[in-house]
Amino acid sequence: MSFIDTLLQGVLLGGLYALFAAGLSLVFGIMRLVNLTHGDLIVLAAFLILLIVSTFGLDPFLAAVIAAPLMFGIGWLLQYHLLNRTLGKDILPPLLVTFGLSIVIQNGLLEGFTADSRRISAGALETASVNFGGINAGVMPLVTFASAVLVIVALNQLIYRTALGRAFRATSDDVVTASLMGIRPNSIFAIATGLAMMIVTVAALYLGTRANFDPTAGPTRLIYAFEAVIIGGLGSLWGTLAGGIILGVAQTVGAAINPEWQILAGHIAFLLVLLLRPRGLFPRAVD
Amino acid sequence: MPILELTAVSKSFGALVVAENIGFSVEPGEALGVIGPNGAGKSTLFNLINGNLSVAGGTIRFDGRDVTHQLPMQRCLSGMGRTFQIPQPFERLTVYENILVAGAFGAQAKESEVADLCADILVETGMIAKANMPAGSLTLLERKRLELARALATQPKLLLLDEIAGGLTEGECRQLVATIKRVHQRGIAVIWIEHVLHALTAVVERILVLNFGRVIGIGDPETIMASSEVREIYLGMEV
Amino acid sequence: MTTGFDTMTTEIEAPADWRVETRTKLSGIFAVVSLVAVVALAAAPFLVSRGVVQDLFFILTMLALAQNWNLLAGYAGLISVGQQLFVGCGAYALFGLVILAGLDPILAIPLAGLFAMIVAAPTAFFAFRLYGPYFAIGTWVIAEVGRLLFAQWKMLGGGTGTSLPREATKEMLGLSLLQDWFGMRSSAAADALAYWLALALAALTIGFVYKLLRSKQGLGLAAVRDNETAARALGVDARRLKTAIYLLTAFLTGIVGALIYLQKARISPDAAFSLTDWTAYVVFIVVIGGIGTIEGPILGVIVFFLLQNAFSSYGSWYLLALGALAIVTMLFAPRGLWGLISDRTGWELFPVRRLLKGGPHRQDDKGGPHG
Amino acid sequence: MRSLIETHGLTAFYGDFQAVFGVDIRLDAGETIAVIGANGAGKSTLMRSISGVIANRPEMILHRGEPIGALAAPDVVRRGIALVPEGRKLFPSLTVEENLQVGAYGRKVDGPWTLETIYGLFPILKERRRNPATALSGGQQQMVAIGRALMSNPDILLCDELSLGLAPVIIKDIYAAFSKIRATGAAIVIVEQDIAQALKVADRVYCMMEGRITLSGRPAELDRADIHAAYFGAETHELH
Repeated sequence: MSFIDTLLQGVLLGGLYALFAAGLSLVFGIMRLVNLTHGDLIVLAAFLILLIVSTFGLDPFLAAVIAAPLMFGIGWLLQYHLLNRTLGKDILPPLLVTFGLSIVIQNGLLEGFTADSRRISAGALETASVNFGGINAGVMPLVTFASAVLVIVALNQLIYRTALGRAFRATSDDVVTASLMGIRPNSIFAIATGLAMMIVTVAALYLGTRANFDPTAGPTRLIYAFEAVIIGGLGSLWGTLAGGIILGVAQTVGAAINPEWQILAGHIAFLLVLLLRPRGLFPRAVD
Repeated sequence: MPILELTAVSKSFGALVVAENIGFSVEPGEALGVIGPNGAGKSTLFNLINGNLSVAGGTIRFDGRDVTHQLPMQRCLSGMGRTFQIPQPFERLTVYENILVAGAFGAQAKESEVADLCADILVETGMIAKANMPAGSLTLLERKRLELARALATQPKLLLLDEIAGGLTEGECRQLVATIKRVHQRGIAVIWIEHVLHALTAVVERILVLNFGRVIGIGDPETIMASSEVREIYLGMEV
Repeated sequence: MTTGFDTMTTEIEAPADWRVETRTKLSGIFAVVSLVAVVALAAAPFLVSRGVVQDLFFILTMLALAQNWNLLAGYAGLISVGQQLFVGCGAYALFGLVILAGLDPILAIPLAGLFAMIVAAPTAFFAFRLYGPYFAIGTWVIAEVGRLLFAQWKMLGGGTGTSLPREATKEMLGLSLLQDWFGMRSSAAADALAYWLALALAALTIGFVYKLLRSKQGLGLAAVRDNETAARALGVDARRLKTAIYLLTAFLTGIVGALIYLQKARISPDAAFSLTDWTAYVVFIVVIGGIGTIEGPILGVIVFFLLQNAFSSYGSWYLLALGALAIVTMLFAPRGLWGLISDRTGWELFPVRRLLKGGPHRQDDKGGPHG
Repeated sequence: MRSLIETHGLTAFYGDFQAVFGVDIRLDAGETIAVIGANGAGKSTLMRSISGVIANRPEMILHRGEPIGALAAPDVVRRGIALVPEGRKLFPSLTVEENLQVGAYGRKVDGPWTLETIYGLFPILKERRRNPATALSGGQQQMVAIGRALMSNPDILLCDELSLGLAPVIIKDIYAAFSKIRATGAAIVIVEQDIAQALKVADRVYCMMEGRITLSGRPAELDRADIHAAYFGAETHELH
């Protein structure tokens, strides 16, 4: 029974990792940009939620609803005014600019919030759990996983069912031809990053309520997000969920064997996938 | 034994067939012209021959060996030189250094051993005045000459030329033709894709006509050019 | 040749006396200046305080790291953000060899580099499966794996780390000679020795990178950087070149790591595998100074040191400003400070361009007897 | 009467490389003009300049008398100028229908062209509307590319190398659709290597060589030999 329990915990943890990864996956899919700031932006969003909760005494879920449009704005501005200037054939500028930005955000947060570990209180929900035939599952992990599924369903609807989604895919295929359709690629990219930041807000809500975080917690979240994306295969959001689950299960199984091996086990799962299926488990058919 | 032999070579991109059952051979020292309308698969043919694209079916033999699954680098080292239709210079290197790369790596020699040869090639291709300019500053026509010079510096047995005469003035075209003739007369086999027919026919012994990825004719230039089918598909008008 | 075109043929005149030159007058002067500078720097332990020597040690080790990363990212196009793996591996190998095998630290340094290179081989196998930006994060993940694995090595202190035994550094090869010859106290002698090693390492790294760039392999590397497809079609083995550069920079980075931690004498996985210290700073140094040039990292490390001295008391504000400076540089002067300088002045202190001189067509060229 | 499009001394560069040297062309309302010339003559560059893919000086291109040379492609589309690009350039991630829909993204105006009327023009596309665009044959892909450009209901349709890589019988089909497009009143610029086809459909023809206009006029006024000379340069006699 304990093995199934471990497995379940791992799958649910995978929901959190999929939330970390979905925004990264979206942004890469549309503009081939790997944003090294992604993890730090998750932490930034967590601090934003924390600030709203502590200032207005709001419920964290409500605070996230307020934070999401703010994060959209931050993402839009960041992409439109800074990151769009780095896009091009050369991969060096976007990498180095986002790398620099990552340091800027981390240290900005350190100045604003000190190096102390924080946590967003979710009240009774934190300890609530439900029992499925002898296996306990925390309500928060379940809600997290459900949110991940919901986010991915919503993103897929957006991408495959709306005019904006068509514009996303067209721009991703061919920027020049897209502009011949009247699509403004710079706006499309800014909207995409804004959307990714809304997903980041959801991820931050669960990061902040389920565990401690501090200004330097970002890079590790980026790595988890990256591993989930690569394990799942580039360009597939459901693959990203699968990648998150595999990472989560590997980590909980590793931790069950030896608590110090949790993170290592996740990395090793990632390297194994890279060794056996370099294009990930569910790569998109073309490219 | 032919220097190059293609047997039933095929390739497609999705539903688009770019090479269908292509078979022909080139003898050592022969010059073969390749013509066909835009999109007929001519550059694709070169990419298959030199290994930039892998074939979906068929075999390619070069200089007595099966090179079907070899990398472009290996094919270059065994004596296949090519130019790109869209020139691909090393933009931050000088013109001379561009040639040196080809001379030192393509012909597997020390830099000092090929230094003079590379300088001579610059003279032969009329690029000597630009020797120390960064290749990124060249005009399109100069870039095309650089392509030829680089391919020559690999000291090939077979030279693949992809549309290097387009846009030349009459005088430049004559110089180019003379250069290619000299190369050819040294015993180097040449396959030349070209739209400028009078330049092509001044050099090649046979012409291959390609359309929709298929060989629709191969033979001596007069016969080929006299064929009404060729004239119709190639020029789209009865000349 | 009997057709009508022949009359138009360009005559090939017998090309007499082609010369290929890379050196310029300026680079000749600079070579002398830098030789003098190295000698002057070598005399530093006799002329300046221990604090200054330690500062210089820091500058030189950062310079060596920066030259390595520059070779990797600026010339081989391998943008790694996982170089802390090799610093950490080199450092841990040194501690392991000294503490567990009782080896002399000085002898352990090259072995530490070797160890880093051995680690790099399987790393390359994984990381090279990732393209472009993913390569960057892939190297980072592997560096994390390294940190976590070394944290499991209980004999070297696990997660909390360990110190070099005092005796080991006190009896280091050459130390007693320094004490005898120059009458140095043992701690000052140890500092001086580490400093000289750092100086030699930085100078050799620069010399080596320069020699590599001027060699045939360097030419191939530049070709791959400019256009990989064309380079492959012309017979350049791009993959082998990149792998070789990756292994080589791992070796040198491992040696620098060993040297840094010989000086620090205390190690922990978090410090030895620090992304900020061993990769972020190094990236900023190279970007601010000018990526893809040898001059850039030299200039960058000086700027970096001055900024750190002036502003490091501001803590995270300083790092924030450094990150912002790197962003601004990348956006508005992507070739860095040295790019701005060489654009204005045309200076090249480490010229690698092969200039063709001489020959019948170039007689009237200016340039005088030295071409 | 003011022309729909006029270029004045149009020059275009790719980096340092100049592809078009001082080209003057004119397109009047309801007219179809053809630009012919060999590979590398600068025809596609001309199309890319007008459609805003390549930036030029504003006054080099006038649309209804207003300078548009410096406008970006999305703004040019909004003015009712649509391009069918060389090589079709369909979006592989989109289905046939989505490719058509995305054509109206930047300019949603009422006009003769809707999904339904485009399916009326090319019935085969309706059958294949759910297929990925790349699963179609070359000719069908060209139909999608034309339909996609029409979805913005342009006053001016620019068509770059419609017959590229297509079999003659399919080229005939594609051009058959042209009379219907012209009947809606749109002015059309076609770029062609297929001279015969161009002469057949165009009201006026411009011939380009090496980035310059070498010949222009009404098809009936042009002599075959002149076209040939303008197209290939001199020395074509070796062909005969």
